[in-house]
Amino acid sequence: MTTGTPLVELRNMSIAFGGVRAVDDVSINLYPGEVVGLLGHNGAGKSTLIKMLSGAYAADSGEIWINGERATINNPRDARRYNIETIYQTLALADNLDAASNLFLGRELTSGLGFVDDDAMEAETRKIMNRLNPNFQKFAEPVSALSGGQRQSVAIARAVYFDARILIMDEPTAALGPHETQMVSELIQKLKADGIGIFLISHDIHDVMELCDRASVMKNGQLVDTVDVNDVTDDELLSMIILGKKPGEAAA
Amino acid sequence: MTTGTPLVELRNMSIAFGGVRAVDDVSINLYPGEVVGLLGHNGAGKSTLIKMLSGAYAADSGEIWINGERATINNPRDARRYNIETIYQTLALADNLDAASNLFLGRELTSGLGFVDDDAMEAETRKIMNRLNPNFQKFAEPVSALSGGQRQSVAIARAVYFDARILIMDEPTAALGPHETQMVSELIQKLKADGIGIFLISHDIHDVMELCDRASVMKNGQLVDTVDVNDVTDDELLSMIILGKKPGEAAA
Amino acid sequence: MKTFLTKLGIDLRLLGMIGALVALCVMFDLITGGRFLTPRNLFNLSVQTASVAIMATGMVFVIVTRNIDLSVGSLLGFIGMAVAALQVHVLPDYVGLGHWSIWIIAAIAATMMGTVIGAAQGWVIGYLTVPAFIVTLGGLLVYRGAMWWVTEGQTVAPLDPTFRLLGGGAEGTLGETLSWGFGVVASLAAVALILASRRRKATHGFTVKPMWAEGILVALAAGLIMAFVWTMNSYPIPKGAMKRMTEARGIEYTDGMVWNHGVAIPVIVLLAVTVVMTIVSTRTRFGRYVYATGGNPEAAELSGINTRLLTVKVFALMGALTGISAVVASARLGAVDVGLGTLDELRVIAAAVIGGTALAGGFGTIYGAVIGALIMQTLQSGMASVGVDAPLQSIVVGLVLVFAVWIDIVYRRKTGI
Amino acid sequence: MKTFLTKLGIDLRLLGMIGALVALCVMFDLITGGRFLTPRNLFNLSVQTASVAIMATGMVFVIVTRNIDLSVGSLLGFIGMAVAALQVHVLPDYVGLGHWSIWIIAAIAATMMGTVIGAAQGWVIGYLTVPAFIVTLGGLLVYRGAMWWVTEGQTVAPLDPTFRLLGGGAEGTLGETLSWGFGVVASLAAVALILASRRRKATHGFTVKPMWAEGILVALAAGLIMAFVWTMNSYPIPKGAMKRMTEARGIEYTDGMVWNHGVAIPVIVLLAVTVVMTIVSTRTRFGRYVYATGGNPEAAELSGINTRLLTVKVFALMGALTGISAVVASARLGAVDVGLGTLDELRVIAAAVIGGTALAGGFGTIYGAVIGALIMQTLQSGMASVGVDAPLQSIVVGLVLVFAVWIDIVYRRKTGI
Amino acid sequence: EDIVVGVSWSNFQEERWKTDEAAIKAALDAAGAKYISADAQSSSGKQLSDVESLIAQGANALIILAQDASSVGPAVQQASDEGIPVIAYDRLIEDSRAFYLTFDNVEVGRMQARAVLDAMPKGNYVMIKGSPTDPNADFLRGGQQEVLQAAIDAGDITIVGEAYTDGWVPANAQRNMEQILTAQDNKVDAVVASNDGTAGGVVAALTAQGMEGIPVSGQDGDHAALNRVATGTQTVSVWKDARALGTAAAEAAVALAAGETVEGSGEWTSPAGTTLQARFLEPVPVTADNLSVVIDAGWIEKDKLCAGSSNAACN
Ligand SMILES: Nc1ncnc2c1ncn2[C@@H]1O[C@H](COP(=O)(O)OP(=O)(O)OP(=O)(O)O)[C@@H](O)[C@H]1O
Ligand SMILES: Nc1ncnc2c1ncn2[C@@H]1O[C@H](COP(=O)(O)OP(=O)(O)OP(=O)(O)O)[C@@H](O)[C@H]1O
Ligand SMILES: O[C@@H]1[C@@H](O)[C@H](O)OC[C@H]1O
Ligand SMILES: [Mg+2]
Ligand SMILES: [Mg+2]
Repeated sequence: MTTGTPLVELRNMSIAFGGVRAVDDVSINLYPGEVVGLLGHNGAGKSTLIKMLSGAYAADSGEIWINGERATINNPRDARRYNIETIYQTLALADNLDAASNLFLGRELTSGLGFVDDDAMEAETRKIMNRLNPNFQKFAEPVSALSGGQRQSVAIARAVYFDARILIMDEPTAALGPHETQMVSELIQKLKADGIGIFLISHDIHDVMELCDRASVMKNGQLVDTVDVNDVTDDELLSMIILGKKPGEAAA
Repeated sequence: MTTGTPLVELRNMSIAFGGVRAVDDVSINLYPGEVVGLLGHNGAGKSTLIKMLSGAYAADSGEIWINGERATINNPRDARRYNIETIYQTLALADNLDAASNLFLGRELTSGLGFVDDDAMEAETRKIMNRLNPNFQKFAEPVSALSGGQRQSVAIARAVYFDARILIMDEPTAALGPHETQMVSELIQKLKADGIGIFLISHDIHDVMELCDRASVMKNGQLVDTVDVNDVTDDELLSMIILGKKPGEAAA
Repeated sequence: MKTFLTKLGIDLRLLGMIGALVALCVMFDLITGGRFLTPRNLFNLSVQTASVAIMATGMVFVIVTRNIDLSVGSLLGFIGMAVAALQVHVLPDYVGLGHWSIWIIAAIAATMMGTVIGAAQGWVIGYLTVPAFIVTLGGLLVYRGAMWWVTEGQTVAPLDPTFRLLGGGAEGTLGETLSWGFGVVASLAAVALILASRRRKATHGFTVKPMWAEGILVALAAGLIMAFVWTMNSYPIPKGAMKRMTEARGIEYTDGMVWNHGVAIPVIVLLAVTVVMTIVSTRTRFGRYVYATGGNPEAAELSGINTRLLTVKVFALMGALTGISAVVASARLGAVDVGLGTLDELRVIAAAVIGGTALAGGFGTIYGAVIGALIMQTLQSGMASVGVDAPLQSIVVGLVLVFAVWIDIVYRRKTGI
Repeated sequence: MKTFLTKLGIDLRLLGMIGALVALCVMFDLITGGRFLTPRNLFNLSVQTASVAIMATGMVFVIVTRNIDLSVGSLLGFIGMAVAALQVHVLPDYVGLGHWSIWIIAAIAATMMGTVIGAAQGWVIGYLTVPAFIVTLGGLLVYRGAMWWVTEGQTVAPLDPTFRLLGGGAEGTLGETLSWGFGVVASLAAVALILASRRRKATHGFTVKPMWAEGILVALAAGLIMAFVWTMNSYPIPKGAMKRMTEARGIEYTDGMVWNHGVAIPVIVLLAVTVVMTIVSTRTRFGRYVYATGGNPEAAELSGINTRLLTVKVFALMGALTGISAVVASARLGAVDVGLGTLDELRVIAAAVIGGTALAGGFGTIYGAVIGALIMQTLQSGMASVGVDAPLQSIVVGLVLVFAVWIDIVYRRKTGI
Repeated sequence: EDIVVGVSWSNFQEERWKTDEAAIKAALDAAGAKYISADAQSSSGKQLSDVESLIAQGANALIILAQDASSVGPAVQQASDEGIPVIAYDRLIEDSRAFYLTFDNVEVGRMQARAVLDAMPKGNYVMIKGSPTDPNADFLRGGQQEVLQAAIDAGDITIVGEAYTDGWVPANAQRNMEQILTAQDNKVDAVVASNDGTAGGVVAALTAQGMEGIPVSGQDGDHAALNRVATGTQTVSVWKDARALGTAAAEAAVALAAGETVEGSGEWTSPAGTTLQARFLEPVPVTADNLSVVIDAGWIEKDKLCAGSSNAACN
């Protein structure tokens, strides 16, 4: 699977905030139909790294290659052009709008005359949410009135509905209940089968071992290593995260 | 352990938002030195229930009893008077202030003349954070510059530092890394040993089985049941959450 | 009662504001011994409100996107002066004095000027990221100064006679017949819209209101429109103006002759702007993005919305509406002096805020702003009719303003909206 | 360079704003051929800035808590008028004309009035939850109207002679000797503060700045203070005033005699207010809660902060400062007319915003607001001295205002603050 | 060394000030003096700062259009401390050190009322006053009352409506007039408006009711107003030839700066009891009967004045 032209290559990415290097010379790649897990302690730089791919941050240095071509991603609009969809850790919802408006934000369904078609969007939203979170019923309320998990469901639905080719999921199940989490796992399997490449940031080693093909571990902004999940045990992965040492290396 | 006067009794609590009953006639209690888990699907009403105890919402009906006495909690200040501390799911941090200011918000350390003593607070914060999240170094920045997990660490530190007698934790480890999560688990054990009563909202059945004495499950605003964790299996708990049926009952 | 209204699908918030407005009107009517709720005064009120209300609809977008525009009053003055000079000092030399095209050229010029200047301000705000408060405060100073230079402070008058019709007055109305026609068309349109929405909902299998509720709604909408037209058509044109008008049309004036005003042209303009802006705000992508950006600018940007460009568009729209208001305001006065538009920025912002637009961004409705403008104007005109002196007027207006908004807040809390 | 400054522990943001201010001054000095950066003009500038700057420090808190106060200009006028009437029409009947206590009673009354009225506004905003914009817009109307009623529009003059010293002028200064004394005391205080902070940090085992950096800082602080005093002490009192003053003190005036102005009393008031407000904002719980509430009102409330009461306090403080400004402004004019304070609300808000206070709340500094006020005043006074035609002046002020803020933004982005 | 004359304007809101300014400039040019100026934007506080700046810039004489008669005192004080003469331009300054050069405002008020009373000796009157923050508004109103008092006492005329006009803004005058007309059911026979701007608003309100042509007063000789006088929609504009006042002020400034005295001046005591040197110019009420005055004086071009008019002076 990890042969041929990668779908995404991040080469030597770096970014600093006020002098502190949040991401420091990190290179990772992603193949079609692959799920790559991103792990690391809190503040390791995982979210910052993928925000450079999603266009939320502009990298200080480094290159992004997509399908073997150099890509320029300066803002989220650029990323969308490359069919990159992102579930942000902060969810990035417009609190004053309802679920349907958020789901279709930036690519509303329109009627023949070019007017926004709220009814069609609500109908679609009902269908999608039903697959993701059957308990969800709050279609008319602004999302500020939703529970933490309900909000996360909306954010997930938004990213997966639009034929992404590259999907970035930053702790997508952090606020989800066990049943909802299960449904997202199934969803990931399905998307993977469809040939979509997925970066999955997660703190749950179980999930990562189960869902991912490879796992990249970061520590203090740097990449510790990328490993095939079949080559490591849970505990090896855990010690990579905590101690920052590659499997087989002596403890730092 | 669950005998004598409960530390907290929530009796027949109800609250509705715009006609929808988010919490519907729920009664639960908590004894000193006990950890009660609160479980349920997304939007079940867990956060809303405990917000009535922490003073964030005023209940539509129901009574709160603390140490066998009727308590009136109309706002967070009232809750603080009863030594109730809360880690909110939304964290509730002032984004523009640094970690120390957030940690001590509402009960700043002051110098002899009554002036806020930032140096003393920073020194204390360094000590506390070191125990909770050793990687944490961002003491001078506003918390808006922190990663998701770092923010959660600050919120946890704030609740546990001030001699709570009743501690409410709403998905405290959702954004934490495996190591940080471990440290919080140890912290809970320690607080429990100190005789503090803890409500722990979590989606992680493992954690609940490990840390809690009893577990209350909610579904669609109502209490399904409260069980002793020793009396149920993981799967029984899971089916209570998903199907809303009490163990031994036939599926709904 | 509440459930009945909910069934009807009527916005309770709207009801509250209309309630406040009606209460004010009734109060003034009682104090003035029935002089306030007369067709004549309601006609005046509708015309007096137009200019501020037109701008207030644009200010809703500005404020929803977490900005502010302090320059509208000055800009109105500047555009008004420039367009006045255009039609009085420039155009007659080219097309001839009193040419029919003057008013059109002038109105288009005003709207264009507003759009361009507004867009420029929006660019500085969106792309150079200078706070809107500073940019538009700068604008306030610049345009007020620039206005002076157009004619070196001279009042420009009289404006083109056709242009002046845009400001209302005895001649500047649709007249009786056209007003009735307007009422019928508007009613039919309202009914069509209600039914179309019902049909759309039904196609998606959503539950729709019961037929009787729909019926009441339709009756209400059409009834209100026709009642308004009827009121405007009950205000007879005074004798002096009749003589002037009959003469102009070559009709002989006889003593028993009665013509009525009908709906004033600036009010038609306002209604058109309100309808268009409501559609823009609720049924277009642009409008959706305005609210999304106001609710969470970061999320909007991350969703692929170009929030900088959006800022430019919002201010350009505000500018265009200011241009239209400049036409209405200057046409109404028939002259432009350097004081035109002074303090209008406060009135416009106040109208939007009274109408429920939150300065923190994200919330606000077009109809709210229009009603807000009506409330402000009712207060001012009402006080003037009661006949108290200006200083006392401003005290009462200030107090009633706060009181009215407070009542609205209490009402909303009680009904849980 | 940047690291050097960082080592010194100097706020780069502050430096940027001072840079903008200095650039403006130098520009005007070049244009006027050296007439701008004279002790005389700097003295004038310092006095002219006082009233708006005093209020701007309070406006920082108001805006930081996501509110706005449009009423300060009117309130200043109303308080000014009431206190003027008090000292001219009322007090002389009780304590006698020209009694020494008049100025004290008047100044206290002004501050009290401001506090009470501000608190009342704050109560409506905090507890009745009416938006600050509406409440203070109402206040603007009410106080301006009320001001008229105090004396039915009549200007009150002349004010008590001692009271007038609070407004500056040849007599209203500390005089040379006292100014030097003030400079020395202030310098010592600054040095003491710097060292105390160093000691405190050391106790907690934090790394402190190198000793040389601390030395430079101390020298800089003391140097700036003394340079300011020296400048004010280089502005000789004009002949006419000398004659009047010598006569009043029973000294004989001879031709070669030279006295200098020294620091003006309103400037001392401003400095005192700035120091106190800076301490309040950075070193008290109240100040901390103001920023917390601005950053996240919900989080503040959940942290046990009584945000409603806080709103009352913030507006009471704003009112008190408006009262103090009313004293300074009316004392400077020696008379109060019904126009006093008109549009000051805009100047005050602009000063805060230029100084970096975000209208969205949560961010803002006291020193920023004071420098913002200085920038505004420099612009205005500068324009009046360069000989641009009056109507053109407001255009240039508007443009330079936007430009200056933009430069500041670019600077901040470049330095990454 | 060149003489520098600093002029502090209270605002530029009324049309006339630009004429005043042009006249001052021209006269100073002729005398070889330099003109510098500032606009106080209707704030007495800013005016004081402006004067300070003008002095700092080296003005040898000051011409001040006071925003307020008393609040400008400290400015006069500073000027006199520096030995700089001050001319109180158009509006009074309550300070004996100032030189007062004006048209008498109370007299203007009298002239307005007189012209209206002549045209409509009996009936219902409306008084549209100036800005409540401009003391001149009350001076004018006082003069108007003097003239009307007798007729009021005799029961010939009744004042049925009275309103201040915020900021002298015509749009405000229009709204107030509309409300008064509504309240009186159009039973209004004459309007005493305090200046030409407010008169413009009044006439717009009257026109909407077809009542244009009833007597309306004004002042300043604004071009639009003179045209209204010519076409019959305004009765009088009390013309204060701003050019004469401006020229006189410039000449006086140069003379005073050189330590000379001003021709034609005398001692005068204000209502408040301040005695100062003063010179008064004669205002001229311009009505349909003497329109040629303004043409002859070159104040306005004939075609501008006469647009749409059949007045005798236009033929
Ligand atoms: N906007 C910002 N400004 C300044 N520092 C930032 C900013 N965003 C992130 N950082 C810092 O960069 C580092 C990496 O943050 P990031 O959010 O990428 O961590 P993470 O690996 O996603 O952690 P978590 O597991 O807690 O989500 C952190 O130390 C954080 O404080
Ligand atoms: N402020 C509010 N306004 C309206 N509805 C609300 C509000 N807060 C919560 N709700 C609704 O109440 C219900 C319960 O929400 P709550 O946040 O308590 O769920 P939860 O059990 O904590 O879920 P999660 O596991 O996702 O955090 C949800 O349906 C939610 O939409
Ligand atoms: O000439 C008038 C002037 O005297 C007054 O003060 O302000 C208005 C002007 O029209
Ligand atoms: Mg992260
Ligand atoms: Mg929850």
